[in-house]
Amino acid sequence: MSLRVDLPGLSLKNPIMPASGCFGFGREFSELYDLHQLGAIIIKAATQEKRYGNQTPRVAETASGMLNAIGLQNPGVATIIDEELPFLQSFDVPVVANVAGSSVEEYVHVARKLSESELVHALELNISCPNVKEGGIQFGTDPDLAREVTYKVKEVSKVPLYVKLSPNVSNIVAMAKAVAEAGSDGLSMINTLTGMQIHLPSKRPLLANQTGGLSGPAIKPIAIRMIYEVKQHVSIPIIGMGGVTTAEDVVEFLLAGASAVAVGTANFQNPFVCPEIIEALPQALEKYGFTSVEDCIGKGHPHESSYLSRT
Amino acid sequence: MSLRVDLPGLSLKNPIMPASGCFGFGREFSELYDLHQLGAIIIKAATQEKRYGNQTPRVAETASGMLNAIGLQNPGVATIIDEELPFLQSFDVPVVANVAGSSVEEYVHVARKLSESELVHALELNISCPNVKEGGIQFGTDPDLAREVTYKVKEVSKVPLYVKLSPNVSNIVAMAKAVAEAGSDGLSMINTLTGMQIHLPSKRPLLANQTGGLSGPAIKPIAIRMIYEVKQHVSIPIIGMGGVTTAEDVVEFLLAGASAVAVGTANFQNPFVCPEIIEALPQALEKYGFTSVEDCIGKGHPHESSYLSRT
Amino acid sequence: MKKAQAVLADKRKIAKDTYEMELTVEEMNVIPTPGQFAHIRIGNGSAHMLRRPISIADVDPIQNTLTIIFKVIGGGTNELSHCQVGDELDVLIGCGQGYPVEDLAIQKALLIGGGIGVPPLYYLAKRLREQGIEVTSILGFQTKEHVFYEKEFSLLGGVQIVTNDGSYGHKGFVTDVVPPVSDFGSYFTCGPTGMLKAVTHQLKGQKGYISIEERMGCGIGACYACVVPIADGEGFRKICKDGPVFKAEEVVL
Amino acid sequence: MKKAQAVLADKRKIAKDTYEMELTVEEMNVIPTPGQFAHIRIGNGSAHMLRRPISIADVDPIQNTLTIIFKVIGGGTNELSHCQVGDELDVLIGCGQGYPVEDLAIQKALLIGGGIGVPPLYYLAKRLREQGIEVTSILGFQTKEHVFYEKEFSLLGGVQIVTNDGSYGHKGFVTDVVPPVSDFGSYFTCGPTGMLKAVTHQLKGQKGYISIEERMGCGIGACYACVVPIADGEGFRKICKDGPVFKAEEVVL
Ligand SMILES: Cc1cc2nc3c(=O)[nH]c(=O)nc-3n(C[C@H](O)[C@H](O)[C@H](O)COP(=O)(O)OP(=O)(O)OC[C@H]3O[C@@H](n4cnc5c(N)ncnc54)[C@H](O)[C@@H]3O)c2cc1C
Ligand SMILES: Cc1cc2nc3c(=O)[nH]c(=O)nc-3n(C[C@H](O)[C@H](O)[C@H](O)COP(=O)(O)OP(=O)(O)OC[C@H]3O[C@@H](n4cnc5c(N)ncnc54)[C@H](O)[C@@H]3O)c2cc1C
Ligand SMILES: Cc1cc2nc3c(=O)[nH]c(=O)nc-3n(C[C@H](O)[C@H](O)[C@H](O)COP(=O)(O)O)c2cc1C
Ligand SMILES: Cc1cc2nc3c(=O)[nH]c(=O)nc-3n(C[C@H](O)[C@H](O)[C@H](O)COP(=O)(O)O)c2cc1C
Ligand code: FES
Ligand code: FES
Repeated sequence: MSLRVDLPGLSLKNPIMPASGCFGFGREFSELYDLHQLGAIIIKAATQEKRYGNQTPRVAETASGMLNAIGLQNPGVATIIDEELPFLQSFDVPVVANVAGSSVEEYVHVARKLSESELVHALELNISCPNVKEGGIQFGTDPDLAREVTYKVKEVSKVPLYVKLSPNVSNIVAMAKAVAEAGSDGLSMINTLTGMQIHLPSKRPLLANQTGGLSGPAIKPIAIRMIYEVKQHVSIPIIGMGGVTTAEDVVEFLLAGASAVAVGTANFQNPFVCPEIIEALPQALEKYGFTSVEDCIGKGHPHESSYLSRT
Repeated sequence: MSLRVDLPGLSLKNPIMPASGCFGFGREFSELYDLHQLGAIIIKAATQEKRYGNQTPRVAETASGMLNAIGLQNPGVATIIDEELPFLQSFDVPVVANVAGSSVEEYVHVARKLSESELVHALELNISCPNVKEGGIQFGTDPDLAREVTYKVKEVSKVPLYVKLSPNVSNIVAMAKAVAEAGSDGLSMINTLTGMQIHLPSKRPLLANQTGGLSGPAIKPIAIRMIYEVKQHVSIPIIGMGGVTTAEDVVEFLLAGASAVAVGTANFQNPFVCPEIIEALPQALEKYGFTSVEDCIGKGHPHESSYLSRT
Repeated sequence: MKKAQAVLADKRKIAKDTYEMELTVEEMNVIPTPGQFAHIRIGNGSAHMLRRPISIADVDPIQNTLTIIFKVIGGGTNELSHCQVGDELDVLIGCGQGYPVEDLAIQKALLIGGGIGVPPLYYLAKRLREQGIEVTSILGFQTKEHVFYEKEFSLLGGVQIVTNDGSYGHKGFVTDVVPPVSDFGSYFTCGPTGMLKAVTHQLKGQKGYISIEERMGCGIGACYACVVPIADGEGFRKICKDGPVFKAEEVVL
Repeated sequence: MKKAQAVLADKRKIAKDTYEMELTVEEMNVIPTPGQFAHIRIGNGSAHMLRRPISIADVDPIQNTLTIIFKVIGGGTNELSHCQVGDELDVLIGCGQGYPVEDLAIQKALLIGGGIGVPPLYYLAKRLREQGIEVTSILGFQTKEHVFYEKEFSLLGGVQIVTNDGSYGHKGFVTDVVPPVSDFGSYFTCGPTGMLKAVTHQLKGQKGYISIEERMGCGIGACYACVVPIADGEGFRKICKDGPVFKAEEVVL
């Protein structure tokens, strides 16, 4: 059973990678298992300067999900290149760097630095972070802004680019088309949905940032729907994410049209979830009649629907 | 402890009402408990002609939620007025009629008929149903269309109008402002988020309609966030919904800014959930220091945030 | 329909992935009829928002117990199978319309069940025998390992077991062994839709009752999740309320 | 940090809403230090995506058992409290940095705990006593009904109980009874942030260790959910990895 998938810049031995922000820069998880097992690693968002992020509390649990408002805390792109990325080289796993910013210039700067470092195999352009006041989300909800930042980043990047889409939009296909036209090599979807929890005893939003990004199994149906829709209109490959916790979830994402899958929140519930999914995946694929990961991708799209309306 | 709330057209003895589509026209639940206990009843969507709706399967369970694609099945507005609404008169409970359609003309027709029937106390304008091919959702994602249909319906309606907003938008405040400007007396939010589940054995979307509306506790953080945001910009009252299952959830919605709350999916898990919530509500309000429902509404909005950014 | 707090009194694994559970229900004012289902809440939290419909496989009105038999298919039935004796279960009992056992003017009945469609037929067979009706059962399973209740059915009449892979009994489908010419007054069938279609096609013109499965929301007729079109003219039935048992010719499968 | 399959060996309700649980852990290669926490998965499904951090309240390295004491606050601790003896629990043990019991050159220690901050101090008190250090404890609770482990602490040294409503022991806050002049070498405190602020303020200049609570995501240092700014200059610490125990002057509460 071959788990191999080849994507722009990423030659993956299996389609499983930890999602950005849920795995730091890999150090902590490297103490738990050999990172070499992973298909790839997507590291925490990088910005031009170091950022402290939002005040705490930064996370809250919700029904089958969680809210986070970390606020892009990171040591800045230069320190990441100097101190974090070299550590990951030893595992011989493709590294995807998540690029964040508050302006087109910042995105371009961070992307250039990372792609020139020769320590990363691809960039994930985070135009969908709901947790910072400036930048991020508005690039992810306006197709014109998304097109522009994608185009400019693509111009300077020496490695393939995956634009990470926000689900907080009415028309995800329009966003996907815009960034595909602007030259993105692939898509990464979905980021979190903006949510809030109110802490009853204190009568105020629980998160210091008030709102946070909703992730986990709660949002899986939205992720599957968006990937399914986008797959029908855009031909660049998709890294799918949103609520993956089991190998069966991975099969569902592949059927919807994802070529690989990132696992975020589930790492918190079970820090060994990525290697456990990788181990269980061949059997899950076999159970549903697939001979490889490649064989499963997009197979949830029947050429024509057999359901006819009775209206 | 007073649970009373007065809203345009609706004098509610308590703020709890079943949500549209989850309670039919009340007949089945009337066999389980006395409907007189309820704050109000929102009935299933009405269209001009009878509709059969989508093919089955029409529902799927998801993590802490469900998908539905009923497709507005209903006997048509005339039959609803003749055969369903008279039954509800005996319970002495305000009735809210959910108005659906595929065109402005249809919305106007249905709204006029219902409001002229003198059997309903308010209309809920459903511009947010994701489960029909034409109409519904596009009115709910384009502020200009929403403004137009609200204006036209308001013109013919003899009873107050609550426009039901779709969460499948980038900017919920813009939608709320548009319908408030067009004369809506209140808002009802949120309808379902569009989602999909793929059935692995058959390798195709589980729902015959492919996509369905996601509801239940999974979406509660999104509902709370949207109500909280809208409350800061719009002054008409809000009927809140999305994942309510307990009296504490009701308190959370009231804090966020809802003046009353509708319960949908939870009726399926526990058909007695509405009377159980009503019974538990006084204690829940007391626990958090409130002396009435009115006292709690909007109290989750601190006048200024005490959290300062440390960035 | 009535909400009951049931207590799990006994649990047995009776075949591959298949469990039999005995539930004690406080007071069973109304005795469920065969073909009705219990609508069972899964867990206490909000993880599972939909109940699971499971047919009543037997009733003991003296002991106030219900028997259900179910196969672990997915998350819900898996969680149900982990309940321990003594656990409380939140169950709606007496849901839907069952087989009309009291109003049948027949001498012989043919019962045809497939997989998880077999359980309601056991309770039906018992109640038919009480009416003095002779019962013959054809029961289809995937493999030998999935077979259950052969002995129980055989105490009530003739039984023929069919397995898809032939590992036990006749190899093939239930329709392979349905008698071409009938000497039974009515047939009663429950199983996957494909099987129901084949059976009703093969027994066209005979008097028969079918029990239909569909994904349910409310289970009480309020949400329109489980509709099925009627055969004559426009219109529909709700499986959870008007069914799950219908006359064979009443609805379009 | 290590993932362990633990078995619930014993469960006792020891005060209002408060449970003591003894967990048997297969092989305890590394003995947890006082102040470290167990990061406990709630349920098997996806309802609870975040683990719950609960301090180690005692360790028996011979029997391979850990003791935890927790109060039911919300859904997660409520579900945990319903676990039955014999149930398996998925636990990460030895998380974070504890109190530096081995490297203290002191004779006397003052322990100040509030509510659910009391449990780690018990294991700390035991380990300090093993080092020959004299222990005095000030333990604050909401009311008399919430008090636990008074006797256990008293076997290790002097104990003063404080309750907010005065229903038992001294009425008021722990800071009311903290001695103004110190004869202890170091203080050790754990409890709600408000209490920690008051205690560190009152004992400013003394050597002390505080243990901080914060809502956690990963619990292993990877997600940046639980940061706290350091007192000198820029920068931060991760409570789950660099803490939860810090020198009193190290971080900004
Ligand atoms: C009237 C009726 C009587 C039934 N009687 C029995 C019985 O006696 N024994 C038995 O083993 N099974 C019976 N079933 C089928 C049983 O309800 C499903 O196997 C079960 O709901 C699967 O739940 P799950 O969580 O394990 O599977 P999942 O596939 O994870 O379930 C997800 C959702 O799909 C629904 N679902 C899945 N399969 C079916 C199905 N075949 N029919 C209806 N809903 C489904 C579930 O209710 C749930 O909402 C009956 C179904 C109906 C409609
Ligand atoms: C290092 C550390 C050690 C702890 N030791 C103990 C202990 O020994 N005994 C004990 O009773 N409690 C202890 N707590 C607090 C305990 O973790 C919370 O009371 C518990 O997580 C509440 O979970 P819940 O689901 O019942 O409450 P909910 O409020 O429903 O929890 C929802 C979410 O909030 C988080 N949360 C809520 N309150 C707290 C809190 N005070 N601190 C951190 N996270 C919180 C939960 O982890 C969860 O993610 C400790 C906390 C930390 C950080
Ligand atoms: C704590 C946390 C931090 C995150 N940080 C980032 C980030 O820095 N950049 C980014 O693109 N996405 C970030 N995400 C989003 C995830 O990468 C992922 O898109 C999302 O959580 C959905 O996947 P999941 O449901 O598997 O978690 C973060 C998510 C979480 C839960
Ligand atoms: C089965 C089902 C049918 C629904 N039908 C309608 C409808 O006809 N009209 C409408 O405005 N909303 C309809 N809704 C949406 C609900 O009224 C409600 O807005 C939504 O489900 C969120 O609330 P909940 O999470 O409590 O279910 C339906 C929801 C469900 C689950
Ligand atoms: S399941 Fe709701 S009408 Fe049948
Ligand atoms: S909880 Fe993730 S870094 Fe501390």
